Amino acid sequence: QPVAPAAPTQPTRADGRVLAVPAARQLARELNLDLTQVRGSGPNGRIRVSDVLAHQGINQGQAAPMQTAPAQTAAPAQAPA
Amino acid sequence: MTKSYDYDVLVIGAGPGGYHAAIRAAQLGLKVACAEREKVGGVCLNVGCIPTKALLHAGEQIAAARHAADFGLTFGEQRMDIAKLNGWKDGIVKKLTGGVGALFKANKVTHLTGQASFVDDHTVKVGEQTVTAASIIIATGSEPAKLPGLDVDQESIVDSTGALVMPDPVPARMLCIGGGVIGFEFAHVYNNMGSKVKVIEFMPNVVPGADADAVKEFTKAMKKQGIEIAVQTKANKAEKKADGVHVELEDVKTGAKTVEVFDRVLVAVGRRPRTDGLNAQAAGVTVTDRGFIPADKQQRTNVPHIYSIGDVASNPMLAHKAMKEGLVAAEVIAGKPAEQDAVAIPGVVYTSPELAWVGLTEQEAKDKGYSVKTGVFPLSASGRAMTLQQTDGFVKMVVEKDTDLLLGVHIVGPHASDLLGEAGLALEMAATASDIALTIHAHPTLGESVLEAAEAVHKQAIHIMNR
Amino acid sequence: MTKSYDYDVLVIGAGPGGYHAAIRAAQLGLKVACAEREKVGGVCLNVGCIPTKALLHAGEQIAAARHAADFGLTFGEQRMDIAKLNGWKDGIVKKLTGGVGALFKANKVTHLTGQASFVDDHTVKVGEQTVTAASIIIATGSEPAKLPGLDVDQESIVDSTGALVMPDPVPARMLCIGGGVIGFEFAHVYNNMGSKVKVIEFMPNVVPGADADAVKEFTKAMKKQGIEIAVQTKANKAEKKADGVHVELEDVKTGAKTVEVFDRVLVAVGRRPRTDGLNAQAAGVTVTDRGFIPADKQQRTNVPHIYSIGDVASNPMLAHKAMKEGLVAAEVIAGKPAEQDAVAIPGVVYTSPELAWVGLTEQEAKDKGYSVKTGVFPLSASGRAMTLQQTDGFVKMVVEKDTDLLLGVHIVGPHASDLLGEAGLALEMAATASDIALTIHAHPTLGESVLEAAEAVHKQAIHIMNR
Ligand SMILES: Cc1cc2nc3c(=O)[nH]c(=O)nc-3n(C[C@H](O)[C@H](O)[C@H](O)COP(=O)(O)OP(=O)(O)OC[C@H]3O[C@@H](n4cnc5c(N)ncnc54)[C@H](O)[C@@H]3O)c2cc1C
Ligand SMILES: Cc1cc2nc3c(=O)[nH]c(=O)nc-3n(C[C@H](O)[C@H](O)[C@H](O)COP(=O)(O)OP(=O)(O)OC[C@H]3O[C@@H](n4cnc5c(N)ncnc54)[C@H](O)[C@@H]3O)c2cc1C
Repeated sequence: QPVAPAAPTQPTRADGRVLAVPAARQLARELNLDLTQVRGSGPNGRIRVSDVLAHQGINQGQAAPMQTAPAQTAAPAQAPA
Repeated sequence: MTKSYDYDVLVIGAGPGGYHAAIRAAQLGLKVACAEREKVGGVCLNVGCIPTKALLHAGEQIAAARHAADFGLTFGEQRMDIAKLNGWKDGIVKKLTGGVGALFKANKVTHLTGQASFVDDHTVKVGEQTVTAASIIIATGSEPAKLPGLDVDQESIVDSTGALVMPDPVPARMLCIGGGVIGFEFAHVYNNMGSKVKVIEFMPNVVPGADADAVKEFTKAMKKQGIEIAVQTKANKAEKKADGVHVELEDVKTGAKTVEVFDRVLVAVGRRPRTDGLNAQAAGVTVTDRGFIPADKQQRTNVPHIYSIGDVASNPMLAHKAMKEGLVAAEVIAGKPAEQDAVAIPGVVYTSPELAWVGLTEQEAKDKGYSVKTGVFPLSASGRAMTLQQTDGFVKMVVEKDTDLLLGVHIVGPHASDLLGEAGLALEMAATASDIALTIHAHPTLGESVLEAAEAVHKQAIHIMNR
Repeated sequence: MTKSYDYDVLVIGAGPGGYHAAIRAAQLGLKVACAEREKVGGVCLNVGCIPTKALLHAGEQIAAARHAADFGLTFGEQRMDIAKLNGWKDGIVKKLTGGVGALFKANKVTHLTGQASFVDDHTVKVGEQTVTAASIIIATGSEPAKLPGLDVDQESIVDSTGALVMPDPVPARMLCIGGGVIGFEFAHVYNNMGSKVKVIEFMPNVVPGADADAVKEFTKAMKKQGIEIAVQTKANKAEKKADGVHVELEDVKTGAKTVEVFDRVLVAVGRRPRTDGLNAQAAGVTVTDRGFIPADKQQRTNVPHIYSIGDVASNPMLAHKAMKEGLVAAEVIAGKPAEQDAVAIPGVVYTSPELAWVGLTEQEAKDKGYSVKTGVFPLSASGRAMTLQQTDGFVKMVVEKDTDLLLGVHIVGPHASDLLGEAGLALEMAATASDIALTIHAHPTLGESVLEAAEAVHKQAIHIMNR
């Protein structure tokens, strides 16, 4: 059962863990960014690369279409081969 | 659901698609019946996925015993009791199909025995009784395609079902017509059992759908084990004579014909959807020319309360696709927002090494317009593979250049199918190669080769030079 | 980097931590030297991860040959050539350490041979020469802890290094002191080679760090294979006599003492960080009472340009942790924003079945204040496990109740370490149980049991009843 995605909240958790994928954590370090300031768009406020870029106001057009690309890859699986 | 039907859901066919649908629908509180004319478990449990894997395992143990000499373990005379082998395999099948029967009971799914045939869009005749249902799921699966000129007698000329019964003695010369997944799995089994095996394939490449590099690596491994492979070759006809089956083979490019003699011939040239006796037209359900009953992302056919799942719905004809679609159909009927939205459906040839993949091949990715980078890590550089005595193969990763987004993973090697778990989840989670490269993988494992392939994408693999 | 040093980076120790650091630093364009007083590859390649896995594989093949009778494959007299076994194992080690040497050359890492000893915080004596470096990485690893009263002679009383040389004949009675990962891996090897094996553990539970349910399932499987396990038991002293080593065992609860006789005794009671002869104080580097050289998330010691990685830095003493930390240190030195930020470090006992886990145990999660739900899927319900003849074990998933967030995965079963790839990535990606449950897993694979455990968390597994 899909769990209803929690509203994007500050992903600060009791144990101090920030829910972010490894590449987003790496990017945040490169940008010298505190991940607790970033709104995560995933379940439980999980932060992805696109969220970090959005927080920085970086245009996601060419360089990092992290969210649109999966939709593109979804297409082939649907088409009967 | 409306009270006037016997059942909330009637599932037709108790293969992996059907039994998943039936059990999930029951879990969600619906009143469910499942009609099956043969045995619960369908092709998959009875004459497909499971018995082939049992025979493959047995064959691999024979090979393993031979390779044990490398580390000093040798055996005296080896004996294979073929009757026991077939019995062991059948025992596993019986245990699993019995398990499905028990799960039906425990979940209160009514099991109806007999041929199902539509009377109208809510009414189905099953054997002698007639039942009605608010929603109906068609899960009638598929059957082996036939090849003109080669009549299957399940003795010397067999389809996959006949090939599952290992003859005693094992055939000395075996021909597999069709170099797809099924053809190669049987080729591998018979080769390990001692047959001299030849695989022929009409197309220029074997295992259609898999990545070209992976197929090359796989083919190399199969040939190394003594399996002969001829592509762009077809079988025109067969004649049974005293010394064996005489098969006329034709080189598709030159048209040159030769006759070769085999003790057993397997016809494995694909499968076709199965709708015989279903009388789908009585329900107004569309059946395509090729026999498929197409469905949308919620598995609905053109008749909204009738669903189609698994092999009968579409390619690829794979059990895990059928299972997923079964769950989706059941959940949609129960009012849940389910959808068959898989990014990728994995494929596996369970030989040794295995060939396993999920997502786009390099060529598919390019064809779709992706700018692609790849990373390859050979198992010859894996410590774990060495300790397992299985260093043939590699992990290849296909990644979008600018975004680092993972597009596909292609593996030739031991336990490749187990490594697909990570690859499949990565694709579904829209992971990047960096996500995989930054994740600690236990040492020493085959999974480290997945990590290293991701590092290789960035020219940063540790155990190979990155060029 | 400043021109006045011989090297940008000097790595002390060429174990997995050290050689990863050296190669990554070189990949990033730095001038690197790596000092090693024994053999490149460290404990891991020479006397740790790799040779144990080689022996485990050999032992498992003996067991597999026995189980082949189930499907009709029997063998005449079986012979084990112990010299060949040891040679095969050594060959793999040589190939891998040779590989590391070749990678050093290809990456232009200078390999310095000899004991490294700090002169000051930028200067190190290596053997007879003295070198300077802008940054220094300490990767000196660990060594077996000693047990008073049991003097290791590497013949009848051995540590893990001695146990790696299989004696001929194989010892009839073997005692493993310490029921941790190393103790059980050797117990499993010797048991399969024909020894009667007993494992004793001081604590109430074996394999500390693993989930209690998983340990229970694992222990059951080990006992079933004939390994005797005694917890809350310690070895006080040993006396070598003509008929074997007489070991005084003490029941920790009652204080009752007994003497038992063994042909070989393995002392595997933990490992301690190794800093002998390093003269760390000359560089002003802090060494703790227990001998560790602690580091922060960037692997820096108290002296900012000196780094510490791997076993010498902290527990858990595992090769993949050392590797990760090596990469982090190298990248930090190269000015990259790397960090040891792993959510979880996997652990594996490479027996058959394997015990493998990543993330929090159920108890750890509760102790941390999580509200927890779990899902368990037994391999006895897995078709793939049946075809592999290995149905002992399960997959257990620990999940946060309200958020469905995955906290830990605990697996007992064949190829469990390969399944960790998915589990580890899931934890790093902050995946939920639903993410796993909604991902198609190939059929028939062991990975389906991971999927089913995730479904079981939601009481929706298909192949078991969900209570
Ligand atoms: C040799 C072999 C090996 C395979 N190995 C694998 C593998 O390793 N992995 C994998 O993913 N896939 C494998 N497959 C494919 C897999 O078996 C199928 O994809 C899968 O069984 C499809 O499931 P299904 O539920 O759609 O249909 P089926 O399994 O075909 O089940 C359909 C059921 O419906 C019943 N039925 C049909 N019509 C009616 C009717 N009118 N009334 C009542 N009952 C009816 C049939 O008797 C049958 O039991 C293999 C196939 C073969 C032949
Ligand atoms: C029997 C056994 C099995 C194991 N199995 C596994 C397993 O399956 N998986 C796993 O993850 N871990 C396993 N481990 C643990 C693993 O081996 C260690 O965690 C790993 O080797 C640590 O790597 P390292 O680089 O920190 O140090 P080490 O591998 O200990 O390497 C340190 C190197 O530094 C050198 N050195 C030390 N001091 C000096 C000096 N002053 N000057 C020059 N050189 C010096 C040493 O000679 C050594 O080569 C096992 C360990 C043992 C003993």
